[in-house]
Amino acid sequence: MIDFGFGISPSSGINLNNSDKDTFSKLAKMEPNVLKCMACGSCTATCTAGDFKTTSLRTAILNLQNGLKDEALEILSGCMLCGKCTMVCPRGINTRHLILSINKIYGK
Amino acid sequence: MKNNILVIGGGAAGLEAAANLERLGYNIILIERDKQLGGHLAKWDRLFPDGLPAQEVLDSLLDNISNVKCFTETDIQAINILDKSFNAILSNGITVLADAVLMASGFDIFPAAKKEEYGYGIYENVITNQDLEQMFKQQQSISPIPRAIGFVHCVGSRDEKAGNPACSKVCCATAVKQACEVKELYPDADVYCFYMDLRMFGRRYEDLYLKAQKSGVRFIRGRVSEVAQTADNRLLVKAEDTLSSKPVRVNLDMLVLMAGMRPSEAGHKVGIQLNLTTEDDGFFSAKDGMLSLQKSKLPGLFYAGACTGAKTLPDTLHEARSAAMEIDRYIKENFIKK
Amino acid sequence: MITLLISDTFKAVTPEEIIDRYPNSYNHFVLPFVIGIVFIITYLLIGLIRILYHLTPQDRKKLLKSLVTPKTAWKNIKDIVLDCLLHTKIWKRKPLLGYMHSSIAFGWFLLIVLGHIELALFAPRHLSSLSEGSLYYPIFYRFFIWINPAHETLRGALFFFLMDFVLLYILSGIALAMFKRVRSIALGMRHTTKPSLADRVALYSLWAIFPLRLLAEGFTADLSGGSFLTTPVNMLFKTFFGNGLNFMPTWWLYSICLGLFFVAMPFSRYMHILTEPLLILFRNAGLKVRKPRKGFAEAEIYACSSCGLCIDACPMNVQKKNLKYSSVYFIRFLRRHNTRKITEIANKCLMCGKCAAICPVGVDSPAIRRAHRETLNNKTDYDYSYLTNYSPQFATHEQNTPTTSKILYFAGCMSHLTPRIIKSVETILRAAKLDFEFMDKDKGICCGRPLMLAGKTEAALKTIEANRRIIKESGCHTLLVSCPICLKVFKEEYKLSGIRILHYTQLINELIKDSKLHLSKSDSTMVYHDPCELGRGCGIYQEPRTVLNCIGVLKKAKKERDESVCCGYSLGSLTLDEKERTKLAESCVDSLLEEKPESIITACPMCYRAIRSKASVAVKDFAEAVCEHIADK
Amino acid sequence: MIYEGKKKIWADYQKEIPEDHYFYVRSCIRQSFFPASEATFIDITKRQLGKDIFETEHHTTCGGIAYHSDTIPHETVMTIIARQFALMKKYGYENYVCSCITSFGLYCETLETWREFPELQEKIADNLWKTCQLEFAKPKYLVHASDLIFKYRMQIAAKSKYKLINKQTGLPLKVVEHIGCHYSKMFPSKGVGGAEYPYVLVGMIEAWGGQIIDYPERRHCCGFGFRQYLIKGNRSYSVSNTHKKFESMEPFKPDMIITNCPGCPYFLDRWQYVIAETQGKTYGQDGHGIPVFTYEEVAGLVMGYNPWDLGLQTHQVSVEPLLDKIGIEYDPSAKYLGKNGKVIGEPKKPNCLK
Repeated sequence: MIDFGFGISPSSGINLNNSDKDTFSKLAKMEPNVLKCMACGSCTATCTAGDFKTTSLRTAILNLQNGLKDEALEILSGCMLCGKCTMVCPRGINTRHLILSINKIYGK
Repeated sequence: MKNNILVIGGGAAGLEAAANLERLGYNIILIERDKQLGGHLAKWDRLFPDGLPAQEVLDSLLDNISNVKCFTETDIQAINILDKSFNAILSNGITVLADAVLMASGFDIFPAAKKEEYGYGIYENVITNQDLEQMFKQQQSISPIPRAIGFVHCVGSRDEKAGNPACSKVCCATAVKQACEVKELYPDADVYCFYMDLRMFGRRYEDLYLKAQKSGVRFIRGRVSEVAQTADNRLLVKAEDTLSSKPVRVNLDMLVLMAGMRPSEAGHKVGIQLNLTTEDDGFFSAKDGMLSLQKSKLPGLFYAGACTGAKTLPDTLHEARSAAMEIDRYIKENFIKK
Repeated sequence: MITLLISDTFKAVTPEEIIDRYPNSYNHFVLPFVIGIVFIITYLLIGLIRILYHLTPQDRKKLLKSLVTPKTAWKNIKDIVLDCLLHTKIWKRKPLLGYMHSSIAFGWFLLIVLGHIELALFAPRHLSSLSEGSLYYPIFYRFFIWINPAHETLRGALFFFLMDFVLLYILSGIALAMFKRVRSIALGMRHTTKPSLADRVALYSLWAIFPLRLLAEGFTADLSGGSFLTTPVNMLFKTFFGNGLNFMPTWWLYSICLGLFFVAMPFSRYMHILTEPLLILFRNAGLKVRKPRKGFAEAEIYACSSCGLCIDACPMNVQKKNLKYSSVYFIRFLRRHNTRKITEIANKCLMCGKCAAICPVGVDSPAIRRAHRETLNNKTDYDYSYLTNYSPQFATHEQNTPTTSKILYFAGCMSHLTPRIIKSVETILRAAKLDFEFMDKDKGICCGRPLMLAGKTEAALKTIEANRRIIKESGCHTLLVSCPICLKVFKEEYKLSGIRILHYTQLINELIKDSKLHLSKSDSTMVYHDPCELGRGCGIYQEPRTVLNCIGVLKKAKKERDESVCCGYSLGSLTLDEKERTKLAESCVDSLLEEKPESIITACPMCYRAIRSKASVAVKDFAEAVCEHIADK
Repeated sequence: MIYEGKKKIWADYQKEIPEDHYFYVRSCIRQSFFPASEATFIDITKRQLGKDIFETEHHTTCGGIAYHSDTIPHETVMTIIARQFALMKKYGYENYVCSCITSFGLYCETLETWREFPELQEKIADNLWKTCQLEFAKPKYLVHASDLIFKYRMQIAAKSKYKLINKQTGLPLKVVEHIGCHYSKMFPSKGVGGAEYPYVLVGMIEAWGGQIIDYPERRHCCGFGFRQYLIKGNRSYSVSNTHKKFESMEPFKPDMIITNCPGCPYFLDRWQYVIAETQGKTYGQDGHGIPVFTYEEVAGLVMGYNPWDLGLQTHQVSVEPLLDKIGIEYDPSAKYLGKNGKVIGEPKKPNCLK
């Protein structure tokens, strides 16, 4: 192999054909509320941990739908389960259980 | 003697207005360019948000026009104003002298092939919302059983380059309704809706959205940029997931384009003969946008339905009824009172 | 008085009075009882060792220390007598039910004690060794002896009377219990548990034991003495059966029932009779549940009497389908190791603590649930590295004061969603001319209680440590919190020695007492909602009421204080969905509006939001209500 | 694929291409990358088909590369272009044909700009006069050289010696067409067949017996992208982009690629080497790449030109397997012989790509 000083860079795109839908349906079975998210971002805006470290349940859900498991776990890793997002969620999503479920199903 | 009223267009607006005018005692001549009455309603299977069969609605509308003179497969060849009345020569040779004219020419569905990048007419499995309704209506199933189906919102709507910067109002709800129906038929299929904004503005529309979400329909905020065919004859669809700011691609077995509404070409031709003004979007301009929505600037010519812009079916029916009231008042003031 | 009598009779005993009917002190019928009692004693010993083994060494040390500390030792004795024998807790809530329990428990206890005293007085030889029948003699005393009619004494007759009297006492309780089975509603319980097979065996044998004892002793009353109960029975039998020795089958049955009861006991709810004292010892020693199934928890699990009081208490039972989430079932599934059910219930529970508050045995099942959640969630990943370097710049509210003011106000996450609470607290503090610093004005670290409730103890300790450092560095002497959720964890886990931790209800109460805050009273009526974490969680019931009495007319809720109904939005529940929570909020409001108050006052941001969304009357936060009544003097 | 649907679109994008009399301007980079292509164009059009194609040594670069690399101002570029057009006028032509797609795009853009902003056109005409004393002119017809070959495709087919058909199987060759981005993406109406399904190369392939394949990434840029390649730090973008295209066309098993842009054949060809040498992946048969041709080269091949006279030995991806497929006769030993018969030097064999 020759080093040209440049090469193929990985795509930042999301290929939904390869995204893991089975695990996501497992999550949806454990916490069906995950399907109700309409991406309003209230959870992210109110997040206590978000004042310190990028934390966004909305993005995490999106990442999981897009098959980006590691990104989802990372963006939830600072969560302190304070429950503010549950209070502000207009769709009444049980966000704390959703976060715990994500960690349980996708976590190590 | 009964006053003649000419209704141009036999869709939901024309039928409902004709029925009301008939009840008010007028002599109605209704012309329809198609073979059958009902306009787009006749081509639809079920209606949002509750899934009411379109045929039921159409049948009720048709039940009320027993004394209306309907000419189907008929165009207006020429129309002009004689004194206070309208003189129309129809393509079947008949001349109509009417004291008032109701434009209910409705809309045309955006020709989806114009969005070349979506490949309508190029790829077999790219269809439009209307095609899907036809499939539902004829209980045609998709074979082989699809693994993934996509819906593209705003095809020919909110698209300056496609000639329509406006929202077509009904496509979001239609797409979500159709997504639910498809998910019911093929529960194992992945269903995607590619939307820019979800405009679920009406009563129970949001419920429909929630129902779709709960059934597992995936909503991706981003307009589809292009469609291509893969080696195994599936569709490769590219869009941006704008919520995560990442390009997204997915292989689908069917793509449904939510073709929007544009002004009826046939209606437009009639409009030119009468010098009716249109707004930038090509739809007729009402006398004013608030208090005289049903009136045109031309005395005796009235509007109902989607000829003055995209409307839902209930809105169209409301307009038809109020147009009937306006026409009644106009006739009474100008022809009967003296 | 009794002791006097006993000592008096003791002196007068003569050997001639009591004659052994069986010189070898044995008859086969005692076997079932002996097997049963040996089984249960062995079982108890093994269980005890197991439980003690699973305690942490520190806990074992704590337990030992508490047993020899006079104060706790006395408390142990008091609690055991009051709770296990007299069942005072049940008495207080439902007197009839209390009578039933105490009659059986205390009655049986008396029967055993009196039996032993009688034996000690009249035939002490049989107490001395196992070969003399010390295991069964006190129980079957009336079978083995013959009273010399020539020497019948008043002393003997007194015991005959006492024993009959106690038996009657027990029989009345048994009769009530049978009645309860049929019509449990009559005793004020809407829901009762469904008994298992072991429960049934134990129950029916328990029911049979005392009537059989009456029959058996009735048969032998002419030989071994009897009183107002047994003697008439004896006479009745003689009329029917003649003078023959027909009594053997009843003594056999009596023994079999006793044996059955003891054998079924460990597998039935009646295990609580024996486990409760252990639980009392543990609790008084200050031990905590650390594992959901072992050690302390095991003692709690076996101490549960399956009485089902918690079913009615549980706020979730506003929906019938939620009955199955009650503590009693949770503990039953724990006993049966049904992991799926355990997890389901553990996650569902609101952790409002009402079941623990009203539990006659004092089983703290929320603690077990939390421990179970810990096994599920403690290991999940988190990254709190951002906490280590965070040091807030305190916004000092009084510009002229030095940087270390005396009160540190922690609003908590939830209070930030109800800015009216924060604003009101600040107004009150200013009105009372107190210096304070706002710990989490712009941003703050969660108190850790929500993590604790979710079972993420390890993570919780990280946030606790971070907040603790900030609090310590602030140099405050008082930590003021407006959220009861925070309060609970600050009090229990933070170890902030030297710093007073006050809820604003407490502080305001003090301010009024110290005349630092003056309030105007109106005649508007209000009801106070006890937030779970503030009331049952921290025992603060009176302070808010005292304050509210200063500003208006306080009405009563249908259920209040330690029976207050959770608002439904508790962070304790992990799986309750919005719809179910709404139902709970409605039932909470129903209870509050019992006496039609003009407004509802609560002192928790969560309760405030929940109740406000459902109440038809004005809902105010406690601080807000106080604020409206601040007077100049 | 519904062919009728495509025909409908093609019908919408018809472009008027005069039959004869053109002023021809060359491309800067093609002359070094594919030196024989432009010569072949001249040879086919002038000698074989007898058309009037005029060239002058006085024309320069159009300024496109500098423009797209953000190194010269727009007005300068437009003045350069005005000079080219003025030369056309000077030599008595009004049809302008250019060899380069970048130039074509830039000419289209400039003409549109002048149309939209006449005052700018005035200014450029003024600049032109001041700098070159030339009279400002605009071509009556602006076409790209591939438009012209498209126009002559049937005449070429009539004279063809070979067809784009696999000799062994008798099946048409599967051809990937790649259109330069600046051909019609900016102004779909200026390209034959529009931007979505350009017909210019498809028409040639159809006329010459091949079969076009549509693969998902057909719309993608070849990877050149000016700054993406010209700045070395950006080259990963360039090669990654090309990689994406090859990954996408691979399942269709194309026999060859035809292009109409200076950069595209170069990058589609050379990056196959880089991909092979960095990833160990090749896209043709048996470790070969997919051969990439300019439209002139393909026209030359079907007309029976000697492959080495067409300059195919300068390609990175070896063309021999394709020549064999079509049945074109060639002398392997003459591959690296120059016009004078002397050896021009043989390149080093790559490790991975055959």
